[in-house]
Amino acid sequence: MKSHLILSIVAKFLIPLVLLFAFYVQFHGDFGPGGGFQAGVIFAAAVILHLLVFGHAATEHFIPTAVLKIGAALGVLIYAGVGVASLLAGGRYLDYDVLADNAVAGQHLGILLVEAGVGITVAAVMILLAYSFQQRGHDA
Amino acid sequence: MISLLLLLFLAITAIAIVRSRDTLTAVMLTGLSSLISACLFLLLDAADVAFTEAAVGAGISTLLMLAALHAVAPVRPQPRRVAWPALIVVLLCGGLLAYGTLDLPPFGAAENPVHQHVGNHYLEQTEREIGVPNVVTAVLASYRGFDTLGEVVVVFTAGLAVLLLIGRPRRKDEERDAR
Amino acid sequence: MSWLAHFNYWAVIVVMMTGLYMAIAQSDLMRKLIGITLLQTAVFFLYISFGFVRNAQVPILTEGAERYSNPLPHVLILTAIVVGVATTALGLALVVRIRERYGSIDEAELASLADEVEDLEPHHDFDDQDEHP
Amino acid sequence: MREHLPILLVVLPMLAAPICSMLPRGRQAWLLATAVSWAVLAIAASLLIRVHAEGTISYALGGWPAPIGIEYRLDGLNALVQVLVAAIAACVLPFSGRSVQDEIDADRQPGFFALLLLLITGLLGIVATGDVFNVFVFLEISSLATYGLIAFGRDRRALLAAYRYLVLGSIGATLYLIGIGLLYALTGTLNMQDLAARLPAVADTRTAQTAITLVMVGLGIKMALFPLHLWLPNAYRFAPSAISAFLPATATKVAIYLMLRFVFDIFGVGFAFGRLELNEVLLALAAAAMLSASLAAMQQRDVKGILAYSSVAQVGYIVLGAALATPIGLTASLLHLFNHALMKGALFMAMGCVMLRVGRTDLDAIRGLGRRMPWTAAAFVVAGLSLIGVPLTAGFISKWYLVLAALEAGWWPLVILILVASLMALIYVWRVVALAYFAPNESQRREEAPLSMLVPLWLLVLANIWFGIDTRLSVAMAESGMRVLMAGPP
Repeated sequence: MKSHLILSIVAKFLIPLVLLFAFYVQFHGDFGPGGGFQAGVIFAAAVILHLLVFGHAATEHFIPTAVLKIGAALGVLIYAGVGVASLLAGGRYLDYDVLADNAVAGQHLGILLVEAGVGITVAAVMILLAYSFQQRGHDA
Repeated sequence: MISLLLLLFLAITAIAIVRSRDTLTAVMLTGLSSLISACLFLLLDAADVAFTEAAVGAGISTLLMLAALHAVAPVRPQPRRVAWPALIVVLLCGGLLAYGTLDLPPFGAAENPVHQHVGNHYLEQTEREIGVPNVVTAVLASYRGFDTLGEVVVVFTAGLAVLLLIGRPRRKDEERDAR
Repeated sequence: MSWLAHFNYWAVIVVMMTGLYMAIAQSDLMRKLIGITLLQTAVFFLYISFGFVRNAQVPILTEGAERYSNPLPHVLILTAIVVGVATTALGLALVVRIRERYGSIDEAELASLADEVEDLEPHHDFDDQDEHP
Repeated sequence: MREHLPILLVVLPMLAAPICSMLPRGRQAWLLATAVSWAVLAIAASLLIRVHAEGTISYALGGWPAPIGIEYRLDGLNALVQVLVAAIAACVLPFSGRSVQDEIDADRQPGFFALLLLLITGLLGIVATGDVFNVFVFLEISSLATYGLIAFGRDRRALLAAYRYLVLGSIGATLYLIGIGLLYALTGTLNMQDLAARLPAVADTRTAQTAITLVMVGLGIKMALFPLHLWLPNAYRFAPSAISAFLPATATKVAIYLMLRFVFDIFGVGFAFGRLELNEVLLALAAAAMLSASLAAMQQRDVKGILAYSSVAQVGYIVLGAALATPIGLTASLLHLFNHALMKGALFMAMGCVMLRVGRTDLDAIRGLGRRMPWTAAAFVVAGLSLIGVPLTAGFISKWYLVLAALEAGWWPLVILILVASLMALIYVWRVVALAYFAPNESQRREEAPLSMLVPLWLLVLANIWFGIDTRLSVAMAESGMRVLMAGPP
């Protein structure tokens, strides 16, 4: 992809902001609209913007495919693992009540962790999708 | 009133998509229809859904379609032909659905069964049982947390399948196909 | 039952059926996927309108709010949106592969190609019937 | 941990799948997946025994009681279907090791096994859950995994088959989603038990009738009920051998289970069959499936194609028994659901062996198979006899019950239909057998499939004989499932 000066400057300015917004959405989901899924998508959007402006090689340098593959699997493992943790703590599967001293604190912890799992898998998969499709340009 | 207008606009967009001859136009209009839906969801007090539909439907989904379109180009314009058997099936299906809406509980009434039973429990108990203000998050991550686990697994499954299909450079696949 | 009360459902059914028609009738494989996306978007609206309550608020608990819209349909549709984009992505990947191995993504052309191969080469081995555009 | 077994059954393959995808070698992924499938079978069997000893098991996910949260609910019916899915998985995974090595590129094998585990997760999840929306989520897990797995087939037509299945499957899932949405709008609940309790009050509404129709059409696509079966033949034919062996024995069976659950347990026979007369529609479709698909099977030139069309016909048999809605009809239906999984699993596995050694499965490839691969050919014959319904095989038992059910209901034309369809099965199976044993072939070299494939294959073949002779276990299980269905909504 050809590099346009203005485009790349705007992108360099915009991408950190979007990433910041993604983290805000991730952790603010308890109070306002948002959560792991939306945050993951926004995070991926920032990376995809980078991909579009700076090309595959530059983006892959920052976020290698191998890391993304692990990330996609890791998110599922975190979410399902929280369930197993609640089993070990004596509750039902995904019963967060038993994860901390009192039920509400346990719920907070549980939701925080599973939302993190959602965010990681969604972001990783969305970026992987963009990588995959981008490699398949017709004249590649 | 705004929502009625938007809804009409959505229907018109849909018709425009089906009548468009060029797939690129269809993709862009699909993105537009997602954006309109996101506005509608916001008007219907579904902020989380509106947010997600805007990010996914108008954002990621459109982007993926454009990327795929780039990969499969060139695409010839579609002839505008009516497939009658399909149209009949679709009209029957639409007729059935319209018939089915006749006995739906009135739109937006607080007395509807949907708001009496489980939904009410979430609104009344979230503060005590979960302790987060956003009830959607509470239901999503805790009350129906297992659905969301399933949803993450769906994303993982799709990601894995796409990666296995087109995840490596095209050159490698062509060598293999030619073998 | 007033006509106006059901207008929104009917408008949505129009969108739904447009999507369904695209998915089954149009012969471009990309457009079929667009049709499915459209069909699903309309279903999302159906669910969200079930959860709507007049003069209510977004289901985020705030002081002084009396009535909230129903959060459950919102949660279901969040899941459904994700499922939808996952399906679309997989479908697009298949379309890309089909384009690479057949040189076409037109249903009618593909059908004639597949038949041709079947008739002419009853003993196909793996992969030997590829043609590259 | 014992009380958590219902959820562990589903979570075990779910956790194993991402781990599997990260493993560097296909061999390791295969070992992990095989070990998991055996553990899953052990859990499923212990759950079935427990259900029979202690009655229905309910497991509240997240500790939230139904209908607030999602519930797993195991009774005599779905515990049996779970064992069926787990047993087929436990046979197919060891079998798949060799064929995947041969058919799938080395760098894609871990992903292949991860998708297979996800498919198993999805199917087990659909069966276990007592929540209609959770069904949708797990239906999509299994569907997406299936589309990906079919696309692994080496013939380029596998891609097209996967795509067509994706389009139809997504339409089916969306119709199901609309259906349960309407039910939710009427009742305010998603829990199956709760739904069944609340539906009678609104059963008269046009909305409820539409909802039932949509759910049935949606599931009809997934179970490949005539005329919604168009996706199936090519999907089964061009999928990799291991997937062709796994899918026919499980995926359509799970969809049929779901239909039975909806008709008998949620809507209730009185409503779905009595008032809406869906049983007559189902009977007509079943009859059409049995005849037209058997006819199509007779015209196929590829053995996997023959078997695939035969699967469409067999769905007809299963639906036929269910549509009679009598105790013996349902027993026959469940018996055939179970037995057909055994025979089709074995038949497609035999074709997997042929694929490995000959590289194709068209009728020409079968010539002289009796000499070249005697054990594989013999397995095909025995499983084929079971498919036809010859006495001393499992297939005979279920058809016998089906005939009894038809006679008891006074539908003697159905008896003729069953006999005609069986005769057609005889013809299409015979075509293969005749070529295998009586057609000369220039190459007479013996090249039998490896033991890792023959042992699972023959396990299923022996099961076909076992359940054809000693019917106590299978009939008892089917009857307990039948009693769950006949009891109707709570």
